[in-house]
Amino acid sequence: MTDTGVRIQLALLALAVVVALLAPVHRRALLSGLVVAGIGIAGVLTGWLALTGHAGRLTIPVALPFGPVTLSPAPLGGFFMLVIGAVGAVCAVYSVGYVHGPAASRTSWVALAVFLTAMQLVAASADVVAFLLAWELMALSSTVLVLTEHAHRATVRSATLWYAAMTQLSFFLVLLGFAVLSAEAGSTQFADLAASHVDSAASNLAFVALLLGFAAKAGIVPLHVWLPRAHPEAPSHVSALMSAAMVKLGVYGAVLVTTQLLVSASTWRSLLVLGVGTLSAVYGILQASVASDIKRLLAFSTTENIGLMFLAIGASSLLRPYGSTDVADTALVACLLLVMAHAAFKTTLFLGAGSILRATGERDLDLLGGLVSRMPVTSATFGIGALGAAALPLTAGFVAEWVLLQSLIHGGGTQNRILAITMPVAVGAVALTAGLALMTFVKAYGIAFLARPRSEGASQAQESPTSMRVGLVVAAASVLGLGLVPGLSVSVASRALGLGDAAAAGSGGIDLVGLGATLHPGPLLLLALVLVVPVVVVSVAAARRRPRRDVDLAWGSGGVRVSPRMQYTATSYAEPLSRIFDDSLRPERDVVVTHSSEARYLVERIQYRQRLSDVFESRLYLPVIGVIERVGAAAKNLQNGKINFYLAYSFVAFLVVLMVVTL
Amino acid sequence: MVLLLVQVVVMVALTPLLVGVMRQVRSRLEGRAGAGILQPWRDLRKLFAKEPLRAPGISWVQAAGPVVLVTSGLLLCALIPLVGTVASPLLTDDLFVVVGVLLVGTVALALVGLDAGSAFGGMGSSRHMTIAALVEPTVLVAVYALSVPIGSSALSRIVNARIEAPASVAAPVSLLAMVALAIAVMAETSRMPVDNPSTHLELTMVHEAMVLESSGRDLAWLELGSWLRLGALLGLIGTLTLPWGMAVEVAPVPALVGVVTLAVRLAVLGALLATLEVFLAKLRLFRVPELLAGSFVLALLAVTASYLTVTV
Amino acid sequence: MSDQLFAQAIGMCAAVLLLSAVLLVWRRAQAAALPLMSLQGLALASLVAVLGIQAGSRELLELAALVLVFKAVGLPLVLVRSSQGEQGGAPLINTATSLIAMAGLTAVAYVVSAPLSALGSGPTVQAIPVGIALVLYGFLLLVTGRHAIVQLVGFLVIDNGTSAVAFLSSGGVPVIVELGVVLDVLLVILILYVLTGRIRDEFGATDLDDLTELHD
Amino acid sequence: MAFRDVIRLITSIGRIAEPAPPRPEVMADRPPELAGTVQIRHVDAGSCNGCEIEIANAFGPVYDLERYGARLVASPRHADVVLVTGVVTHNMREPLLRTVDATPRPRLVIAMGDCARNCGVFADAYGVAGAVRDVVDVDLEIPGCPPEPDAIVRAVRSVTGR
Repeated sequence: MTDTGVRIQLALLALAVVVALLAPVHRRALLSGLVVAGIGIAGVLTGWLALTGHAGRLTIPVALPFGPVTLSPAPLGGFFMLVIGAVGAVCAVYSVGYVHGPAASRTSWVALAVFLTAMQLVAASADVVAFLLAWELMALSSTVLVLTEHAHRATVRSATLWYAAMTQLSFFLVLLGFAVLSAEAGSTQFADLAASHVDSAASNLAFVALLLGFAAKAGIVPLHVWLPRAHPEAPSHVSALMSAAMVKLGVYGAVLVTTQLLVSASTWRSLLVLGVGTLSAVYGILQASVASDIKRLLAFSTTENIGLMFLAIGASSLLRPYGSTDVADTALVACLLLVMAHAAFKTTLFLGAGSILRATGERDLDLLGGLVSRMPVTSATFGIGALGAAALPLTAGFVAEWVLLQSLIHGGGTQNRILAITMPVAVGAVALTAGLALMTFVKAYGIAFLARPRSEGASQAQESPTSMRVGLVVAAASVLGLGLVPGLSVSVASRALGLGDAAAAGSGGIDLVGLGATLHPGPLLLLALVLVVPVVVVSVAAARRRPRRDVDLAWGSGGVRVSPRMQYTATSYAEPLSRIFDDSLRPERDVVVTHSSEARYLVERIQYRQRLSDVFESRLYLPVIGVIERVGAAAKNLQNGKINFYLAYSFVAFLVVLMVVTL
Repeated sequence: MVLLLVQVVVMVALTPLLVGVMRQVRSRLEGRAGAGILQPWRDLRKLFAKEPLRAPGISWVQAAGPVVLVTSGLLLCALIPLVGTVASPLLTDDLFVVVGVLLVGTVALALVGLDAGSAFGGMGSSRHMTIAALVEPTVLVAVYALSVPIGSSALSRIVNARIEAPASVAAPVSLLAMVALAIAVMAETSRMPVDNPSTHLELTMVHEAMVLESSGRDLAWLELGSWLRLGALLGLIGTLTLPWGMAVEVAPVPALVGVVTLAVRLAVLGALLATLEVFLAKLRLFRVPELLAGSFVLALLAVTASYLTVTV
Repeated sequence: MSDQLFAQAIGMCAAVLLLSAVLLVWRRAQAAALPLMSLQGLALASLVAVLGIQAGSRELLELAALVLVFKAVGLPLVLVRSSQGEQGGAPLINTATSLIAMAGLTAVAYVVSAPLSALGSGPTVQAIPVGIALVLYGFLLLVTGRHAIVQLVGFLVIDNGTSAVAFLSSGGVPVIVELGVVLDVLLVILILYVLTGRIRDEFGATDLDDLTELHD
Repeated sequence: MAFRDVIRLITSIGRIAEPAPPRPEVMADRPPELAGTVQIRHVDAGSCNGCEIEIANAFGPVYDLERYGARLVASPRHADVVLVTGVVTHNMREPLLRTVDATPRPRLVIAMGDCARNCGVFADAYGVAGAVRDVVDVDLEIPGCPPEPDAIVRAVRSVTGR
């Protein structure tokens, strides 16, 4: 059955390309948007079919020596197709109203359609060749999409350079890993790879290569540098698609490798995944909490959430040999819940950021403010997204984090000393991440939407058009929906992992069977509503007697000129944090005082500039790039224009080959 | 279900008295006569009778924030087993949910501070959120430590286990966890070592700076909400340290006994906290992370100790 | 013809091939080198003819005639016209070092041809190292040549070497393959011919070092 | 002071606050909401700091104004009474108006000390804009330069009625 689904998607892709190329300019956004949304919805259906066990098999003869490419999504692949399809559909509907300038050109519409379909194919592929082909197609189309606004800003080019380099590095590592694995197992089909239980020295190399490759695509810390660069530069609906869907394929790969292809009880592998996950979670949210560009903040928050997913995967593979298996399964269910929750709220947040960017032309939080009255729908949906990202109760984020914490604290550390050490540290890291995430999203929402506008653009902001609002509302509804009825998402996640309905309870709540922990958000919300009634009644009664009076000045201890510049900005909001974590953020601060010309004692203007550096970039990437540049320079004078040298090189090569062949 | 509502009503009545007791104890220790225990109630009544003011540029958050804070306070009082430990099947009294509800209140308060649009509101909100972010690891790992011996993070099961095995209350693991939780509660409810509630110097404020702009009934809800949170958290610590006298089944007599013991517990803890505040000076803001890091290490020790003692 | 005569004939052709290559390198492939090129073509044609007679196949004999026409007469003529009597000039390394290098290359040729000669026995197989040595000498000429002409000669020597190896190891290749190879060689020669013409128009001489000015 | 000394100090001195003098009658047209509880926001409109010291004494342990339900607050938003001390200088005229306007109703303005009542010794100084009653309407006045702490206590008790 799923083969028909995939065929429909490919047909829709062709249609999308045709529509993008031929549709008249003023109709193009609407038509292409709808067709791309169609691809998304087809993806959702195919994913659902794969999840409910109707896996069909579609083989496309490709003129490669490795034989035909087979596309038959397993339940796990189906789950990711479902998530990516949903995100794609919402982003497509949103983009109909959002695209302007270069983002509305034919190339970016075609690239968008190709990008969404490529992601679906990656999740649907059943063998290594299909996987790699779709992976590279996804990388190329997303590079084109990131480049859309290169004419407007110079930083787009350098960001795309970083992005392209890192995605190709990821492709190379995945290729290397799969090559070694297929060589060991002797076949390229995932089913055979899983069945062959490869467990040799080469499998360690394959594991590390695949892990690093998928970590590079997912934006895990040592390889995350492209994420905070590419996402802010891409148009918002593209960065939403990349952040909510594309990085999930990194997680899909990691789950695939750790649970099916390279299952092994060696603790160093799970500790590696756990360590990398924890590091990315804490470091990502730390950088997000001090970032003042809204999209850079959201990009780093993606690194944090991906870190949590890797932490869940690492914990599950660590717990499996020691603890009981259903605790390990709960950790995996937590990982998939995190995938769904992150897809929901990150889409809402990025689309909200896009709507702010379109209305105010500003991306820097320090220049926004006062949008809550000017853009009600955007602020409401962004607020719900922020609640989800901060993992506050009754949102999808909270449910995912709750299941993760339950699986960690039931880690059964009593049997084993390693668990007794790692589980508390992991819980501490998750808690610190949750705390900093709370701080980050209060800052993002508070500074961007509340108080008075800090720039001209912010004061003239208007609400965005209907298609953008529809996209925003649907995404925000999914954040609340997944939060209030977690039973549904848990059953989908456990079916994707082949655990049957291990952890779903009747009234939409969760009953983690092995752990005896239950969570029913419905009654909790009901109780909250019951409790809020008396409060509202008393407020209304008091309001009738003493109505609210308007005053013409906020209280700034009697000051007369209360200008928006006196308000806190995102940089000052995060200043205590950057001071507390200064050893890992390395802030460079300088204060420039300009005295008035008449008297040295009177100060005209004080400027406070702060630049936060990414310690991984300065410590890891710059030295490596320096070495590469030096090697490049040295290699340059190999090419000195003398033909004889060139002939000599080939002669030496010829001799070496001869010698090698004979010896 | 009935027990929860009883608990909420009792807490709404008791918490202002708790704050009254704390202020009374503090004045008596300073040699003053003190304004009497009912003063907070009088303040509240008067605040409801005053008109709230709205400055330009302030949004609906100024009115909605306090309501959310009070509701989260009420929800806390409902979820935490204060009067009785009867766990209702549908309602999850899981500690992580409790912490989540607490954080909803914190976020609401921070947004009210930010919405004021004044320098003090932003400053208070930034400091409050920074401290909340650093408190969270301590609270969650302390919860983890409490849940290890029982194997579940549901509060009612933890308290029941403590009632059945009184020795476990004095075990080193639970003592470490309780100290860490106490520090975290003092930080979260802006009490003395972290923040001075009765300060007038705006630059030293954390909690007070956020409510500078609120007036009338908004201020009343903010005050009541903060007091409810303080009462609920003190009640939580009280229940965990002195779990005796709590109602085990839903019946009038045990409920009455539960209410009385709850009142006594709150009075004792309130007085203790007030005396502590007289002796402590306010920590510099950037020394607070050291205090929180210390409490985090305590909680971490509690967990590893609970694992190792169980294995040994 | 008797085996013994056949072995001598093969030995003779191989020796002439080798000798012509050595002389080419020695005389720095100047204008005087051109008769040596036709000598080499002749030796190659006779080698093919001997093989044809031994195997008694008419096809090989036609091939020998083809090789004779092209390699002994055609290509050297093109060489003469493109060099237009220009002196070769000193190669990059002096003659003594190039001769020593040739000795080394011969040793390498013998080591390298070990697996080839293990394929079978008989006089043709023993002569294979000569073919490989010829190829290596051609490369040496290419690398050390300072003028375009020397490159041409080097390239031709390599081509002769490869065809010699082909003939010696597999008893000749089908006509089509040989025709293909010869046509390729013709094409290369034409290109080099045009190239040297352009270099001469540009720089007045075909000294390759002038080309270094071409970089940006 | 060491922990032990503080405990010894507390136990040895015990209660410092003097017994409450007889309750004065409630002032005319006092808003009924302020019965028993009044939040005071002090504004120094140009005082020589004499009155501030007396206010501190009034809230000190001996007179203990808090026992009657009064409290000093940081923001006029929280206040019911604006306690103005000193003459109103030109610079402080605008902030005083702002502060009184920033106080939610029902509110009272108390002018404390002779400077506030009739510019006192600074009557015709160049920097003086006038007495408090020339800028805002005053509900209660406390005479004296500076007024005795128990005068302040009597005035506040006449507002709270305790």
